Amino acid sequence: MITTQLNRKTFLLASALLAGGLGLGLQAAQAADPLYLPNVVELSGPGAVSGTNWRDGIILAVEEINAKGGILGRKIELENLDTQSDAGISRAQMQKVLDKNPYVVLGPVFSGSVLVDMALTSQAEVPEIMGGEAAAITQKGSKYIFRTAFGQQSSIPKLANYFRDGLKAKTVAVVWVNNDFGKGGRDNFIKEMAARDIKVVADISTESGQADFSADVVKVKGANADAIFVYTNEEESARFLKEARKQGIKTPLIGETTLLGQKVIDLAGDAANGVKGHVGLSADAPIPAVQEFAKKFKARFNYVNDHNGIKGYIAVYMIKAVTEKTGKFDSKLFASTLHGMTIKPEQEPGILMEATWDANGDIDRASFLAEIVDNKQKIVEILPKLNK
Amino acid sequence: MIDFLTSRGFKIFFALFIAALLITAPFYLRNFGLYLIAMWLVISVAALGLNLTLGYAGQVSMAQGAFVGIGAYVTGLMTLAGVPWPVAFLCSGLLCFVIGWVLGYPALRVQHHYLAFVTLAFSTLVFLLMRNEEWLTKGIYGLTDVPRPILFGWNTGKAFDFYFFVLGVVTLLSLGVWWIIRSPWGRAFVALRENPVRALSLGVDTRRYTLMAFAMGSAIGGFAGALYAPLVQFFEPNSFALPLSLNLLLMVIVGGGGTFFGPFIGAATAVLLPEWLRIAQGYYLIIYAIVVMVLMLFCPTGIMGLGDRFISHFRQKRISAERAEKAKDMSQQEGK
Amino acid sequence: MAAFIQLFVSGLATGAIYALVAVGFMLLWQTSQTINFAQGEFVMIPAFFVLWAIRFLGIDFWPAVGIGVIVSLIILGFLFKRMIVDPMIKHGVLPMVISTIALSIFLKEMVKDFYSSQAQPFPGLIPSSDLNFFGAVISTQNIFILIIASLTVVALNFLLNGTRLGRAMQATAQNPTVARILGIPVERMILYTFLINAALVALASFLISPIYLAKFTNGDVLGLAAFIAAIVGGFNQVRGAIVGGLVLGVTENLAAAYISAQYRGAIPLILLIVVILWRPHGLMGRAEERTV
Amino acid sequence: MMQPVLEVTDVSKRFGGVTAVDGVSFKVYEGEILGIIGPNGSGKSTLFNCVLGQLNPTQGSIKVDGHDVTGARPCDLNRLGVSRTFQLLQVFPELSVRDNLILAGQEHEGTMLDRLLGPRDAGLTASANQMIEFFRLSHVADEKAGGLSYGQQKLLDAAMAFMAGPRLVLLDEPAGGVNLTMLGHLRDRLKAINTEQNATFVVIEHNMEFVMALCNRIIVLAEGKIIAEGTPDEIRSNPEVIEAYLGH
Repeated sequence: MITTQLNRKTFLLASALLAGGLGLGLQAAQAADPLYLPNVVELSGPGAVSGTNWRDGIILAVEEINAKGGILGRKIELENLDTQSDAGISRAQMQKVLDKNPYVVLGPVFSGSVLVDMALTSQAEVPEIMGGEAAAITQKGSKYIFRTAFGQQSSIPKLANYFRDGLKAKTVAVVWVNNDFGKGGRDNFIKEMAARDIKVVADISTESGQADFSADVVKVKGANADAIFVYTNEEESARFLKEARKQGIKTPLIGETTLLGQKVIDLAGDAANGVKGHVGLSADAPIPAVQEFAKKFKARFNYVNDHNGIKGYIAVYMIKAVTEKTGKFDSKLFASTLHGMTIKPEQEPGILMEATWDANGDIDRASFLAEIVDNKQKIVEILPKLNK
Repeated sequence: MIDFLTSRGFKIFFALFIAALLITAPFYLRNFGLYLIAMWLVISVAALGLNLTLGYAGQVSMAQGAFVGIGAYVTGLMTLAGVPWPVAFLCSGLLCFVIGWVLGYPALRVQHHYLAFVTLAFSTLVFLLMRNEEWLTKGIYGLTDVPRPILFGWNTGKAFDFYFFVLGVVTLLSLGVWWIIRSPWGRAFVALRENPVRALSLGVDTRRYTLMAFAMGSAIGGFAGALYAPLVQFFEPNSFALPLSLNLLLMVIVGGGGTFFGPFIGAATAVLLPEWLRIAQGYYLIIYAIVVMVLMLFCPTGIMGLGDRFISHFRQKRISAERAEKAKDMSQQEGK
Repeated sequence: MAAFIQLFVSGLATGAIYALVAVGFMLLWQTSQTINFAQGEFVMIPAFFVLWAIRFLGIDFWPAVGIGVIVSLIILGFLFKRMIVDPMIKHGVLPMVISTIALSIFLKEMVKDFYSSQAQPFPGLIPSSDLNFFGAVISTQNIFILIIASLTVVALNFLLNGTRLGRAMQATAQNPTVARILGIPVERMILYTFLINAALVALASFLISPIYLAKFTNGDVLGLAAFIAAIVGGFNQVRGAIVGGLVLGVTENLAAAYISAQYRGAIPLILLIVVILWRPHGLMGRAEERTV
Repeated sequence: MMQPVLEVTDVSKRFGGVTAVDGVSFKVYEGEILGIIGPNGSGKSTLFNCVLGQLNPTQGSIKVDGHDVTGARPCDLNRLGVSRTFQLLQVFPELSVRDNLILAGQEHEGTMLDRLLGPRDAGLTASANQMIEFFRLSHVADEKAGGLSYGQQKLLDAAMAFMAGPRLVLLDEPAGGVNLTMLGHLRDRLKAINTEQNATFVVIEHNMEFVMALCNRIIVLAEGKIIAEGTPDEIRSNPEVIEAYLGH
């Protein structure tokens, strides 16, 4: 008799645990007042640096908005979920937050993970504002995916033009990191080079987390190209630059945000001087709003943000701007409104720079050609929006 | 109470209880919950396979993740090319069986840590092949939109249907593994683990059983991969890199190597528990690592071993209590 | 040719680091059958002890290095032995493997969560400048690493073979039971090997972090490299680990440059498999006769 | 002349420069109990391991029932009817006593596939129970072998060797570490099997009493060579044997 009672108790307890643990989602329906905003992003694993920046940018924006009373009077309730830099887990987490019927979801940053998640968000008709830069993301026809930075298909052509017009290069060496980010950039770059009749004389794959670049620099040196395109993550970029300077490479080293960022300068020191490239949005952009943001970020989190911090920050202000325009919390309306919308800093200072989203969710805004001089990123030229 | 917990009746009751929970899950869980349980089931199968190789036959393998990967890629590529899922499923298992058999050969020459490193190297090589051989595997971009099977007109595309599909296949696979463990093979595997020299002298062809332990364990890993592919519908080589193999190893040992239910429990600690402990947020891995270290310290036979120990502790206590009781009775009688 | 020398010498410098880590790894295996899967993290973390001391104690670099060494000896040597290895040793190899895998996760996550997930610059022990050497450019840091690693190994070899203490340690490694009968304090000898390992990984950490930057994931690569070096060289010989480390460092570089950049990671692994299958006792090791 | 069950011809085994076994030849006939004795390091165990396929002899040949089995693997040898016990305890501690015995018999009939798809006990429960009965292990039949007392494990070890009805059993120091009562019990069991089933034994043993009481014929090894051969009484009075034992 006692045992049966006990068993019933255990049964109830176990089912309660199971149900509660798996997020029965009953509470989501009554979340009347605060605005639930989930952020599914890389907080551990190889993507932790980018993901942490993205998250902290979001936290900063959410704190600012909440301090001023929230969006249309609703305070934002942020939930951060770790994908562990794994596409499968990211999908699971996205499914989990979608079960709570969110208004908009944020993240992730890894393109691979975005490509997995976006099927879910488009099915659920919930806008996903993310940090991935792979070209493929916006070519899949989802009506609910939005970028916070240039896709590789917009940034790489800008760079390619610079190789042809600015450097007048005939041959080029490519050093890329063999992950989805690096491979995507490299594939786009090879395509753009072919279109401009520039020969790729060395095509060198490196590993993420690689420490010793001497073999790669030796190969680049041996290739005798007119210019070198370096497309690796920040830390590897720094290591590559140090080795390149050591072995006395004089050929122009050209890259993207991941070669010219503050993080690279901090790590590579003098070796970064002379590096040039295209930056979509950087903490060093000669725009007061961006520099103001960088200062706030440093004060709040005690480290210098990279472009992912800015992406996260902007993502939240995109929600604010669109919602204030539509006047209600309607996911479908959000997506249709943001397509073709331009947000100007005059209307919404948090957007930092004027930006436009097209029908695919691609972002368009001004960008910069920069060079590192005296351990500082110096903007050489402002490249206007593509469709102005 | 303890008697009841160890009785056959309770075991059956408990099994029915779990079965009932699993069968009724879709009626009280949302998509995410179903996805998570399906993931747990699939990972459990992979761990079941490793348990056969490691837990029963005692052959250290750090390559189980690679076999899940091979299985997932075979099924992914074949079903994307229009091959029916059951065929792809069998091919996944078969290919992993063959590769596992070959991987078993080093185990005939070297043991323990050497074997661990050979399999670890193998697992990394498989990752590199998956990443670099773009013509075959689509490289780092991975496979997208892997279709969910349609079996005899039953479309398993929706989370609800797919969950039952996974539950069914996993049940069949588990029964298969159960059968192997209970067959003379299971006995031979244990003999191989506990004392290969003695086993050899009793006519056990340790060579063939070693290779079989690898091949069988790997094939089951391949089957898990064949379920993983339509479950996640997208994967890339990184999903199957070394961390997965190490995780599976942790799961088997933490759950309890060499026990049938160990892998299920181990997989639960790695797949379900992190969800329940979301409060711990980023610190989950730290807590998990500490728990594993403490568990290994006090009970290297894993959670199943802990349960056994708990039960035998109470039984012992009761027996000594009874003895004391008897002794008391006797002395009282003597006193009379 | 210059390219080849370049690759060779920088390969040697990397290899020297692998060798230091591999020697410690091997000593632990020899004296206590500990396969330390956290060895890579052991190399990663002393640099963070130093950075931590600089940041939170506000002291200068060199005193911080001193603190780093002491903390390494205590945590990675003494506590590692007392809290993980000693209680586990009776359970056999596999639980120890699992436990050290968990330890590696623990150390990584601790650094990530409580220090930083980002790579940190780490000051060089000597000022860096470059030397031209038959057309190849070698940094003084690389040369410094080679010299320090060689000196360390020579000193260690002397300790093990030329002193009473060292012979006692070797006796412990070969046969603890006999060593105990001979009156050697076996426990203390084992502790010494753990302390030596801690010192070696700390040294490797301080040598490599200025070049590779200090980051919580650094151990992933280093740990694997140390295993490979130890096995390729021969698990029962100090000089084997040295040869293994150097061979590995050079092979990696040459493979990346001349064989395949995409498969650079594969070459050392294939080397490992071939050595294990062809000469399980390693290139320099002695075969152990096994009887029933 | 009757064909010997075991015929060892001129077997030598060298480890590097050391010759452990040096040109040993002997024959064992059906129903015999042959003892091999000798001081420590005389090469008994090496000889044993050569006969059993654990080591490959450097030279010489070994025949079982006329089949050349030199260099055969222990498992194949076992299936030909040669089984053994070990000097140190060699049971499977995590298996029950009955499973230990079933294991000892299951590999002798049928194919791998039969063993996978066939019955769980490979049809051996009855004969295992018989063996359990015979060795008086019934009260612990379902317990894990690891939990048995030393003497019980020793009995189990012997029982496993007999499980498959072997032609020839090699016993490596069966009496080592066993108390007197158990020792007598063990000797009785072995004698009983010998007479009942006409089984053939080769025994390596230190315990002279035990050997003398058990064996019909004894070979004495010293420094890898046979120095004497004869009945227990002959060996007891052989001066060379006494010399070899005392000399060490």
